[in-house]
Amino acid sequence: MTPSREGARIALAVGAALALGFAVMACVSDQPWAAFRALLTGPLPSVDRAADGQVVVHRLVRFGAWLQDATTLTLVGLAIGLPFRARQFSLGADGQLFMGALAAATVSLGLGETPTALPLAFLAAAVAGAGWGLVAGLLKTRFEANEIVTTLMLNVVAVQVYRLVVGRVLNDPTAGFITTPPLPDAATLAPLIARTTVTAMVLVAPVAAVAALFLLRRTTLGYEIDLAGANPWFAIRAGVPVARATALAFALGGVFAGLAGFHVSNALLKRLPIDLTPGIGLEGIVVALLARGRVGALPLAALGYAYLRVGAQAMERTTDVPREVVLVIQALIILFVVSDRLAPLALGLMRRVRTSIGGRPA
Amino acid sequence: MSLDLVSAGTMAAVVAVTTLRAATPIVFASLGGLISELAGCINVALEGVMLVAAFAGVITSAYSALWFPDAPLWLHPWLGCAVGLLAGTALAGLLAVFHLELGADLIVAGIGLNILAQGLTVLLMAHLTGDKGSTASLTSFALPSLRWPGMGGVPVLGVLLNGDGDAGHNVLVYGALAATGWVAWALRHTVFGLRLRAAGENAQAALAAGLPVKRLRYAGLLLSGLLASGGGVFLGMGYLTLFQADMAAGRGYLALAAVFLGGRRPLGTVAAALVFGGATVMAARLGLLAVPAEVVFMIPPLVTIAALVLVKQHQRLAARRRAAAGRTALLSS
Amino acid sequence: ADGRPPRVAFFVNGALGDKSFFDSAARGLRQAEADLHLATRTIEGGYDPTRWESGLVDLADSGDFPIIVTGTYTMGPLVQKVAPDYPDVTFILFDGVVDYARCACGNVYSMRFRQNEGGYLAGVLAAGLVRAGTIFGAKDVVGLVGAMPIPVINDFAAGYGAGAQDAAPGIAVLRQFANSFSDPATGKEIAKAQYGQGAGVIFQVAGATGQGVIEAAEEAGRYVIGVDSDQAALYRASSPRRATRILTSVMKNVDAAILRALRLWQQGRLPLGRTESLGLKEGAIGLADNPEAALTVPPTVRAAVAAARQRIIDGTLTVPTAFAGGQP
Amino acid sequence: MTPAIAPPLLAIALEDVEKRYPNGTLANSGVSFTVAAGEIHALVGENGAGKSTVMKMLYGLERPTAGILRIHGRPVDFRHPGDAIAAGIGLVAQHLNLVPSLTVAENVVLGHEPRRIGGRLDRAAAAARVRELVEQSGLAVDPAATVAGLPVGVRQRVEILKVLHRGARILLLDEPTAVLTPPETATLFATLRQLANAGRTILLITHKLDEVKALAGGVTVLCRGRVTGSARMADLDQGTLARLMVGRDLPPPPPRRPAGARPIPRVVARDLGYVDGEGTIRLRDVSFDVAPGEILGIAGVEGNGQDVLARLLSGADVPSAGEAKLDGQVFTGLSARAARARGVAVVTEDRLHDGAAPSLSIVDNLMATRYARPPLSRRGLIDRATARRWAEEVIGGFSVRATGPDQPIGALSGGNMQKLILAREIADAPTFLVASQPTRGVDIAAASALHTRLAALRDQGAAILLISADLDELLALSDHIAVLYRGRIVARFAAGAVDARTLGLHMTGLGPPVEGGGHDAVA
Ligand SMILES: Nc1ncnc2c1ncn2[C@@H]1O[C@H](COP(=O)(O)OP(=O)(O)OP(=O)(O)O)[C@@H](O)[C@H]1O
Ligand SMILES: Nc1ncnc2c1ncn2[C@@H]1O[C@H](COP(=O)(O)OP(=O)(O)OP(=O)(O)O)[C@@H](O)[C@H]1O
Ligand SMILES: [Mg+2]
Ligand SMILES: [Mg+2]
Repeated sequence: MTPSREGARIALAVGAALALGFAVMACVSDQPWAAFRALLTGPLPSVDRAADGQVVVHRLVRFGAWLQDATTLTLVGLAIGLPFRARQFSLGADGQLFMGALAAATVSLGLGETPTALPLAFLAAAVAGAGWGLVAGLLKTRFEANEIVTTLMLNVVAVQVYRLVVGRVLNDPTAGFITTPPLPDAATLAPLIARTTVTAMVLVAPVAAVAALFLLRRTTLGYEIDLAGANPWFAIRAGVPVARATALAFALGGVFAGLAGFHVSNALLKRLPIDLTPGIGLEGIVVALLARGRVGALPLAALGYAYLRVGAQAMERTTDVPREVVLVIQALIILFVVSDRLAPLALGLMRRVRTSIGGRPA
Repeated sequence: MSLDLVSAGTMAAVVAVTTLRAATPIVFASLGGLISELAGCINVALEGVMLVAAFAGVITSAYSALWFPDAPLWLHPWLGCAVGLLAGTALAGLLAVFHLELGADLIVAGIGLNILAQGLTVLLMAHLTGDKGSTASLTSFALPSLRWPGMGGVPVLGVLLNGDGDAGHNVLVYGALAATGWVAWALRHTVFGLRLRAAGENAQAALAAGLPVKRLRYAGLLLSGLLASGGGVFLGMGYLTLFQADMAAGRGYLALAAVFLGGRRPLGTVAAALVFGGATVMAARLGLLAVPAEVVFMIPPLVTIAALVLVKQHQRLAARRRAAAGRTALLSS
Repeated sequence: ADGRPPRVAFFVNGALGDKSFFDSAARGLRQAEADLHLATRTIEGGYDPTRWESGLVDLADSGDFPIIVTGTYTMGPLVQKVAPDYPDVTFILFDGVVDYARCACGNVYSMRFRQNEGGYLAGVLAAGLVRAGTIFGAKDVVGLVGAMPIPVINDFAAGYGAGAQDAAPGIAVLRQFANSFSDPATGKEIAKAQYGQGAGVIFQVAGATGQGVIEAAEEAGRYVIGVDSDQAALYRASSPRRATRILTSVMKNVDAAILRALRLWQQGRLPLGRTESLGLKEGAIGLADNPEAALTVPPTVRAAVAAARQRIIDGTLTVPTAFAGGQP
Repeated sequence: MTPAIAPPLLAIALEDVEKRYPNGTLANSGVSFTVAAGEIHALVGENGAGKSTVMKMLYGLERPTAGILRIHGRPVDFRHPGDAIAAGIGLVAQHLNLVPSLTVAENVVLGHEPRRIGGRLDRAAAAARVRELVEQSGLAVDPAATVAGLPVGVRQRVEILKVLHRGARILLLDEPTAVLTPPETATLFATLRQLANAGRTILLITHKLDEVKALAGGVTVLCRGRVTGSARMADLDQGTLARLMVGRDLPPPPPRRPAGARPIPRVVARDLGYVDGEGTIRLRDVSFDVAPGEILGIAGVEGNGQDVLARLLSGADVPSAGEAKLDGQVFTGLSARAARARGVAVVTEDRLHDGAAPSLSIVDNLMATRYARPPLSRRGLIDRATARRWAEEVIGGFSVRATGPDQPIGALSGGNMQKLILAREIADAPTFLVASQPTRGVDIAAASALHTRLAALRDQGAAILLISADLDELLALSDHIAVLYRGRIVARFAAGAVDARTLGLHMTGLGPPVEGGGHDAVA
């Protein structure tokens, strides 16, 4: 499908989902229009003119939340998208993210206020995510263990390891809740925009996507991954190291999930609580599939999806629409956007209706 | 000595029945997962199906008592059960429509429906009860338990037959056993099972044989919804007697793992589901010892991974042994 | 000033429906709406901690809410970070603290609860009842099911253990965590195991998980003590039989405390820039009265509970706490 | 114009049928032809001419976008193969359509199962039914065998039994002999004639002209989606038919290498043996030499070890016994990558399974064996521009019909895909090429082009092992032919010293013992 047709299809699907969502809102809300507006414009800051004529920008934080969310989603989307190129359905971004965050926090706390803390924490997160991804990759290539199962299970293990370490090793007893001590300033990223959580990581996400794209299109490893995914039997006969490429696809995906962990620990939270970002890996799958496995489209899909997520939160905060409606609308959007045949079906139906109306003999 | 034996036996029986109870929802859901998987449609929405079924069951049983105060008491839970099964199946039907009619990716659609179920149940609960957490403020009903009379004093058997509280097992525990038997039998011995497997394994071939592949996949997904709903209804009307937001708590995903861990075969799947059930029980019991809970919760996933590896390793060794024997024959001839 | 009631935002770092802590706070806000003519809005921030900071900033930044209520120790550092940027907004932080020495938090009022005192009374009640020997099949054991080993819950537990030992020296106190605030099935399984080991009474400090404990008590014919709000009241209408199994609930009157704080704020008397510690003495902690279960508890035990309560209020008894550095 | 009502004697009639696939491909356009009841009718034409599309429409797998299909005179609109089956039509598709994990009996009855009460499958009745069909048709199969373990030839029989089980009056056969050996083909033809005599109608697609000649009563030629001729066989000679199909005369087959002093063998295989994971001996005591500039042909019924031999010689499997040397160096037991580095190349027998990645572009498919070295890559970085340029050259040089180097290779017709695969394998001027079924299912024009390429490679001094089920191909190209039967070489012949009939006998284990079955005697 051409990009413009694909764009039109997605627009139609999102429109349909929003229409249905509006119907739901109208049922539960006294102010459906306000809610709808909040949903659509929520992530944008509001610009007011104060009494003295000065321009005041309010709610920049939402704009920040959008970028922040898109950053995380791009990274976890890449973590799903890379193994996907090797036709591996990894659900492991969650576990890799937890491991990345844990490694970043551990290194940061271990090194303290030194200038090397930041790069080393970044590196540690990438390595930890890659390592955790590699485990699933090796289980697949060495033992043919179904990757859906192993990644789900490794997620559980990772979460428990994380809780064990945060709760019993890194725990800050003075905090009043289970958490690590705050990470040293030298290891954390300062916001680029005041009063938001937008940090330099917002630049890392597109760079990561470009890097992934470069890897796939321009390197022999990327070619091997593609070939292993397209037809492993053929790839083996052609002399491509399929097992290595497949395992590395998991590991490389893990790098990005690990960086998402770094984003969470060293840019957003700056300390690690015992409960962390549940289910973000599943959102990564959604983003990866919205991008149809095309790495280049991933940041766009992430931006679009994050926009709706943040808009939904804005709606929840500013109107009487409850959190659950937000979930429902989010679900509808996912369902409609992945329904390939919805748009053609709807268009066909419309055409048939039109011809049956217009085609009737006068 | 003999007393020790009895108490050890009782202990084992208690562990067995608690495992069975904890595993029942997973068994139901994994059987559902198996059927749709064999029909060629992985059902990621098991989690949402359980949630919706539990919710519809609990709410219906409670409202049934309000609306039909004169009806006999035993009716309410069964009405709830029926509506719960229906609602869960309907959600699976929605998945089928999105995938088979609208061409949605199964896995993403499944995830989407899980989110939808999560949101809708709480939304409706808040609407009906004014409470977003659970339906504790409603009088909902449990499905009855079956108790074998006259087993009160019998040491080990009494526990096995009537449970650790001597109240009998919930009908749905028996239901899970029956469903296991039925699924294993139907897949292997019925025409429907044959067609379902054919459609799942090679849709092209099934289509060419004149089978209605799409309809078979509908059947697989709907049946999977029905079975998983059994698990959901048990959660809300057997295991507990209330609906609680997000009460499936990942059991649907565990069930999916059980399907693969069990090698996509009925008995293997159920065995895997029992392992998962046993692990939660073990976590609850081991928690009293000094073992950190986190370590205990790592056991089921690690066991799963180890099992996958060991099964493969075993197959490989067997093949190597056969090949070695064949090689001896080759070289000696 | 424009005649409209001041708007209060309540930011929940999670979701409502826990049947205890957040629900109680939400009740307090509803009460405030009625009693103090405030307009309140509750915002559920969900379970993703990366969104809480931006959620809080968004509320403060919107300029719509002169006052923001939020709770838990987890939110403390976030309030500490955000509050100095918005000096015109008042923050009420319950069950959590900010470090006033380290931040310019003159617009933050925080309150913490001495839940260990309530736990102590629960321990005295549970152990006393078990020692009284009236519970069929119970051994010399009491239990506690917690959601997670976090300091607040450990604080309940510390008081509970001490109370049980003081009331019945040598009694076994089982203690276990479900690792979740929202998994009643696991709660029930753990409670069944504890009742199976002879526990006569279990104190559940587990949020929604605790509902499983209450079901287990009903099935086992034993007793349970609820937490945070009067949980017998919850079941009184829907399942009276279950309500009789709930001896009492350790009340953490977050609702009343918030209502009080908002009233003080309206009157301009809210002690901003400091932390208040609230316990039995202030009426922020207490035991709920459950008439259904009252008959179960022998007068001697009731007397012991009353005596312990008095000694704590008088200050003659200091209850151990799980908080490092002790409860203020 | 076609008459409004076709004469009732016609079993199949197509009237101005058009099929445009959703992607815009016009596969059939204005196709009209008829098949009389009881006739065996051949449908021929080059790859991609639209033959399979006709079959698919007749079987309800695709729907025509215009025109009328008539079955026994009545217009039909099949929406689903079930409709076609109900109308008495059966299809043996080009790519076999069986469920691997089921037994032969289960596959045969699938869709029309004998039942017992309670919806139970009556396995005994199914097996009995299969035995009955086997007896009627002479197509031997074991009803209890699992399909996954069966050789392709046997699977083909299962497909035909499937159709017979439904009692089809009209049989559609899409290249049924592509995977069969001469004896199997003979059996099949006998069965088909018998069926036709019993009044069933058979529509057959094939690329082999002698088959058309031997079997068909009428023939229809398709070219680029249109009917270019339709005739009674009696009115045609083979040359006319070939011209009709190809549109031009074919070049003569490449000349064989002139016999002369035999150089030192390039490839020396000794006592190769292989045991699979089930412990079954699949190959034993296979020895042969291939000299540079020589083609050794391997004949054999599918499943007698040819596939194993090809895998051992291309680094896909490790021999359990014996070894093979290339220019004096052992190369068996190496990985596929290492074997390729030594100059070994391979055309695998199933191009869609392990010969290409159908979803990837032509460039990506061509690169697969050379991507890791200059000029296609340097230090891990791929030079896409060079790769593209090379792909364009190949497309031109091999006259591949494709829209461009970025077209997915799976969208090409089989012959064009096969040209690209051969182009890839000979790009590095291999010293040893293992070519398995290089022209299976390929139309005669393309096959002839492929043969020319193979001969050219041979003339450059490469050693070639040619494994083929097409005996004419073997006889035309090989310098020597060895026959594999049950994993052993049972006979060896010099080119010109043997005919297809003798080969066929040896392939089925019926040949007389041949002198010099030993190691070195290759001729
Ligand atoms: N499903 C499809 N979608 C789009 N195009 C198709 C499809 N199937 C076939 N085609 C195209 O239709 C044309 C005719 O294909 P068809 O399979 O009928 O050829 P054929 O005569 O059977 O060729 P062969 O001899 O290779 O089997 C080809 O150009 C092919 O690429
Ligand atoms: N969905 C499709 N889109 C585009 N082309 C298709 C599609 N399906 C099949 N084709 C192409 O149609 C052509 C004819 O297909 P067919 O299945 O008859 O096999 P083939 O591989 O061409 O056969 P042969 O073995 O005779 O060369 C092939 O080139 C095939 O790749
Ligand atoms: Mg064809
Ligand atoms: Mg073909």
